[in-house]
Amino acid sequence: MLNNFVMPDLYPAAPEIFLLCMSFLVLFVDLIFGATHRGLAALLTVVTLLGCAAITIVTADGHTALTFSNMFVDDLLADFLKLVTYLAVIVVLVYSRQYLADRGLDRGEFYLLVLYATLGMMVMISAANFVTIYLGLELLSLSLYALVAIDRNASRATEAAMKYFVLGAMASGLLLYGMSMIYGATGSLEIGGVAQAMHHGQSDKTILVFGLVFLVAGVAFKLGLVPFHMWIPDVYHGAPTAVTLLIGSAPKLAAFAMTLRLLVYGLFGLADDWQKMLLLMAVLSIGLGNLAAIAQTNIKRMLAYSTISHMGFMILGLMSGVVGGVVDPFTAVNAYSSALYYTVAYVLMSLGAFGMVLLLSRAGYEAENLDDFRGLNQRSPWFAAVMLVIMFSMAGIPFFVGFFAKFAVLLAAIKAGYTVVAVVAVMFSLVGAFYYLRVVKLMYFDAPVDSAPITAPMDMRILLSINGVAVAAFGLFPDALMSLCTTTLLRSL
Amino acid sequence: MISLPHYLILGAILFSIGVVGIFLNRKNLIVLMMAIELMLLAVNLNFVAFSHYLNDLSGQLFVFFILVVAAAEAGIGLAILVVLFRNLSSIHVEDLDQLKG
Amino acid sequence: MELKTILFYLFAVIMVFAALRVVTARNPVHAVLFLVLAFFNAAGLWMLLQAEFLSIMLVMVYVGAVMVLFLFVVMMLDINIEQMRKGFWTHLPLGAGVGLLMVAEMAVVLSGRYFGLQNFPPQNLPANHSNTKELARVMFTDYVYPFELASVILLVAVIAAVMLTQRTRKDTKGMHPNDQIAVKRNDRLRIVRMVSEPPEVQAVDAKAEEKS
Amino acid sequence: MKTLYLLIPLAPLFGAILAGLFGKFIGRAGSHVVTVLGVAISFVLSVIVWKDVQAGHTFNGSVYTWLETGGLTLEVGFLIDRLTVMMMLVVTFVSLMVHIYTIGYMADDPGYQRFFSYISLFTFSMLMLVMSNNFVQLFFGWEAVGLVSYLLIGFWYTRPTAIYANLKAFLVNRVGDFGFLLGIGLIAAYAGSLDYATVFAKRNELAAITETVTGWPLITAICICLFIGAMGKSAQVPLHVWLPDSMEGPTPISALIHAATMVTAGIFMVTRMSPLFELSDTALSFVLVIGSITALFMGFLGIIQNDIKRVVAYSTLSQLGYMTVALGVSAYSVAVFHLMTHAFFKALLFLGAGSVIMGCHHNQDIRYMGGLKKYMPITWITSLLGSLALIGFPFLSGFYSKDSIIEAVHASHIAGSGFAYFAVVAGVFITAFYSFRMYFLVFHGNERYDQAPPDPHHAAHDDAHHADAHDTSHAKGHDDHHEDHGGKPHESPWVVTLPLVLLAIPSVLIGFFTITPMLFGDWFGGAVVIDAVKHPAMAHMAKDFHGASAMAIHGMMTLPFFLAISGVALSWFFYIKRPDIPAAILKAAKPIHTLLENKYYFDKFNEVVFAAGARVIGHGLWKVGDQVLIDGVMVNGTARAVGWVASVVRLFQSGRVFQYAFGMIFGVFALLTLWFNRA
Repeated sequence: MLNNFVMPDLYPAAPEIFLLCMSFLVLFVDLIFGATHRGLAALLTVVTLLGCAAITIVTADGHTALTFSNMFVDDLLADFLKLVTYLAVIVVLVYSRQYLADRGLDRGEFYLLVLYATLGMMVMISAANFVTIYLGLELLSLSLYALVAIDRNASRATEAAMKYFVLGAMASGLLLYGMSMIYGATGSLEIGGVAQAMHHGQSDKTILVFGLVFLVAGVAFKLGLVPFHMWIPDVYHGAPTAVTLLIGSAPKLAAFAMTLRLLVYGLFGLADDWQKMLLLMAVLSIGLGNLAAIAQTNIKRMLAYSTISHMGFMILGLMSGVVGGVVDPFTAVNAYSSALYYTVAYVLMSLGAFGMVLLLSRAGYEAENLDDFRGLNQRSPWFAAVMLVIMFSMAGIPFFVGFFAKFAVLLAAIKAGYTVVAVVAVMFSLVGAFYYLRVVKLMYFDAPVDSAPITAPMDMRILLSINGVAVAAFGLFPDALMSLCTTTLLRSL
Repeated sequence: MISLPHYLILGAILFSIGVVGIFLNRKNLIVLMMAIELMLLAVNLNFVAFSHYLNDLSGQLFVFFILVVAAAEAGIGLAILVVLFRNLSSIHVEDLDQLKG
Repeated sequence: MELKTILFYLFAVIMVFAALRVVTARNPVHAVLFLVLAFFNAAGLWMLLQAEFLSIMLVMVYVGAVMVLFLFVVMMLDINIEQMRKGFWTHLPLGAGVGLLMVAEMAVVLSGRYFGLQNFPPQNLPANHSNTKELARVMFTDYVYPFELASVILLVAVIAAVMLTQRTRKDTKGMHPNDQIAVKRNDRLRIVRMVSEPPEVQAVDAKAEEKS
Repeated sequence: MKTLYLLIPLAPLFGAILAGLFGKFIGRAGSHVVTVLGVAISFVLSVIVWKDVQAGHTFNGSVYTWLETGGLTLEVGFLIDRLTVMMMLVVTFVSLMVHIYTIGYMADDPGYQRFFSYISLFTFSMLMLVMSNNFVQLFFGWEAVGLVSYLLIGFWYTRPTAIYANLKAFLVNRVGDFGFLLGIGLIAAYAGSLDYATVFAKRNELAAITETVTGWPLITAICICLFIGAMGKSAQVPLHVWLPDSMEGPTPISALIHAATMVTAGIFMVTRMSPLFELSDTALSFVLVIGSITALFMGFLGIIQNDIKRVVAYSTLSQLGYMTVALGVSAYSVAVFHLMTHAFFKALLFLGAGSVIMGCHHNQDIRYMGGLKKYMPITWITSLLGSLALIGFPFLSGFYSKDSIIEAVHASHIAGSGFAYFAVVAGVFITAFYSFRMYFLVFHGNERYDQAPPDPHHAAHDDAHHADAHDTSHAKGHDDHHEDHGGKPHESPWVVTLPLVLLAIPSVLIGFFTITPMLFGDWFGGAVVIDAVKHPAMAHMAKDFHGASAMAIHGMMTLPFFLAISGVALSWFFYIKRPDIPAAILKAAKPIHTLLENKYYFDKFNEVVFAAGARVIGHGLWKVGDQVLIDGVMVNGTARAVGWVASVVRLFQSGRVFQYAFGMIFGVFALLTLWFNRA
């Protein structure tokens, strides 16, 4: 009976396999040399990610390959998102090395969990089946729960971990309930199968929409859209900054992929419904995120609320793909690529912003209040300029990458006929620009309260500088990234 | 004659009990985690029922993986709970209030 | 009424009751035990749905391992039961109201109006059909990728649980021979070169002391 | 030629980068040399381009493509026509003067290099704004000049009200930007392009569309949205409140940014958009009414200010109102003409005020000046010329532009033009009154500089005593000033007076020489579009125009001239004559007493009705309209409301897990209910 078993094609999944094998190496190396050679696990992790990047680039041929019985998809979108993910995680590791060492958290477990979280993201990005989406999501989430609590003696961190865990588990319950309904209605767990069943119109729309609501709720939790956003401020605030940096960056790419795979690839037939649901949540997110951020004094919390509003903006792109039930490939690709562009731009800015928080922190001191940025210009003009660029970009001031991201998304929304929504979004983002500019004001116009010299290691300084320059450079030359996003989606949809 | 809707409504009831348990429970984090287990059980019931009536095994396989993940999740959740108890000497839900605003 | 119908209602009623008790029980230990009861009944229902393997697994793995872990933690943590239920009844009406509303809304959708029953005839597999074998065949062929992922998830759970809860005891008197051998003179002894203090400094110090 | 165009904005940018990033290495002298050189290069090149454009070589093309997305192309491009080149000349010339002036004004400041870097950066942004051939670049320039302005207002921000004032300026400009962005968005959505030429080519199609959401004609919606942007940047009522506050910044930027260039960006933009505005009478009337309110009422506010810079600031507001009025009656070329003359004489007045402030050891209160004429001769004479130009004294530049505006309003029949005519004519009197009130108080009359102003007040108005606690060397530098505080006023160094003289020349002459080609010749060519049938004001004026000298001579017999003269006379009477006249009257012989008394009564009447009345109106407007209504309710009210909403939103983040869970469940069931009620 097993004679008809065909060995699955492992080639498209080579990066995942490589990462998993290397993770065992890291595990053993840490076990044996962990006590004596502390940096070894970190080094190996970075090497692993670089290796993955190399493999991804080598194996990327622009064709869509399905393997493992159609559970795993390797298309250009997956390759692109994975590459950005590796890059983001490497940046996270470099930024957080000193921070972790100062706090005694640079144990092998940190690097292992980061690797497994990365694997989870990769699985989500390449998922073509509800089962793999769920498993990838859980692999990522479980690693993150543990990472948030990695500083066992910090009560705020453990509280954040507990909240994250409870709400995350509940959200995956909602997601699963939705999946079960869709499975019941279409008889398939495969994303392609679901789309096909719906295309043939053999499933009842009511049940599908019923499942869709739960599915969207699960997705919205991962993205942090109102009213599923409550975990974000508390977790960003409570977690060690290095972990906040991780949570705030790369997983957004995976969440984007999950949203795209589930809703666009799978449930495109219900686009009219989920677009409206997302629309509602996007507007709420943009409004609440920007308003609540104004009242914050803790920069991690402020950035958390800004994340909520940024994800709302990103969703504006995703919900503009189908206009009035009519599918126009040009509009759709344009809308989804604007969302992709927004996500990548956001990850870039988020890395820089939390990187700055890490830069100013040192042993025994967390620079997480807005006041810690006072007078940064006098302490370090260069890094004040880097922060200025990032804040301006987040505020959507031309001509930084954040401006083009907002511009592309809003343009897509206007083209889809959501003019009023775009206007509301712009209005809130203008209000929101206030809290970004407040940071700039603190840095440039106020006297420093903390005059300790910045002691970050050179590799972090260089990378953070590159990060800041990239935010500005992608603003000056946005066409390259934009056309990359468009091409990626054109060849993957 | 028991049909699919019977199972689905039973699942819905179980799911609702789990959900209500999460926000009704303001004292004990362990009970909260058990409410999550109930939600997952409801989902599993749905999948098994669908799998049976659709005559399709993939639903049962999904349940298998959900059980594995739920076990792992329970492990990590209880570990976090233990760490939290060491820090706060309490597992009252209401004592988780350092992070707000 | 055939036996299967009776069994369904029996299991269903006990399960719902047990589930309700899970969220309302005063004592967390009771809550865990009621959850175990709910799982047993769920296993019974799955038997009715001819998912024998999952049914057994639910009892053996889930009840046998996971629930025991819950019990273990409940008993390990010293919890004041009296305080646990305080304020419960004040929130109950709201909770019950919302819960009933949810059930009603979901039941309306799921009540069969939309699932045409002709699409789902009751399935009766032959007596010699092996659910376990079928599952195994699919699991190790089509589902090999999720299977591997599941193993990674368990690994993560192990690493995370160990990382979070393992404590090195501070009062152990064990020694590491390797460290003892590897020790060098410089690790233990520091020679500080100092200029002997001239007498006038001492005099000044003495004066300062007198003043104070 | 294309390289030349590129070089014009890039030269100041280069200077800004050098001074900003390498200020420490190249030193103070190095910084001002590179930036002045950069701006000088761009001025010289602008002159060359001007010659070239005079010869008929205009240019419209893109230089670099930013991004192509969703069928829209964003690019950097230049549109060089006569309007552009005139703006380029004004911007680079005034900027050059300000750069030179700054060398003297900021001599002791620790942020010397930074300041030069900012003003050069500003020059770059402003040039990008005026040279743009598309809306995106226009918006870029728009935001960039706003940003630099923000940085420069905050250059010395150490005061307790800093956050509040910052928030105010910020929110007000957000409102304007919001309207502007909305207008651009509408254009992008309906015209499918952001290129001026393409949009203008489609203007008739656009005019036929009705906006779906509001039911307005699209073109009116677009124009009003764009004009709201102009209202923010050009400080029109009710978005004007940020401009007086911006006087907290150093004086050179008040001259450059808040008088001559940035605040006129709105005027420039509307002129550039004249093909669109011409299609909507509603929008033009809106422009007209807003402009006339600004012109009249901001003048009233100028009467009661005692801070020398604030007087000039309110006069700027009023003059911006005049320009807007000109736009409203489709006299775009007149508006731009006034923009140009105003740029020169207002920059002159501001720099003169700055010189006075320096001469008086950083005192800004005009009640404690007086008699400065003999101490600061150059400042005195140039300020007098500037003031005369401002009030529209015949033959001076302000006369031509202001009189043309009044004529244009008179000739217009658009809705609101009656009120506008009253406003601009009455404005002449008020302008004359407050300008010469300041002039007399500062340069004539008793010397009051030794009546040391009370300290707290002094600190609040002193724009150079920003001595930050954290910068000791700087604080020391200004301590010297404190010591010789009672000392006599002194004339400023040559780097300060030279720009005054250089600016005084165009303030006096430029109107006379350019009115004929600019208003009635073919100067603006195709840059300005007027629908001569619907809006015949310009044509009317051209008919009555018989040359610059004839206009000036004729001007001496018209109502505005007499109003201006009586304004000057009245202020002379109150602030120079009156302090000693009562005593003289009492001692005077009985026979002539009646006559004198009659005169006195006349003047008394004058005082009560005009001056006191005006002062009361001004004060009332300032207290009720400006401070309570606009500042208190609209601006601060909005700020408070935002703060309040933010704090309420925070309450939802209670920290309680069960409430979070409830929120999620609520979300799911809200969605479910919504969708099943729809289905």
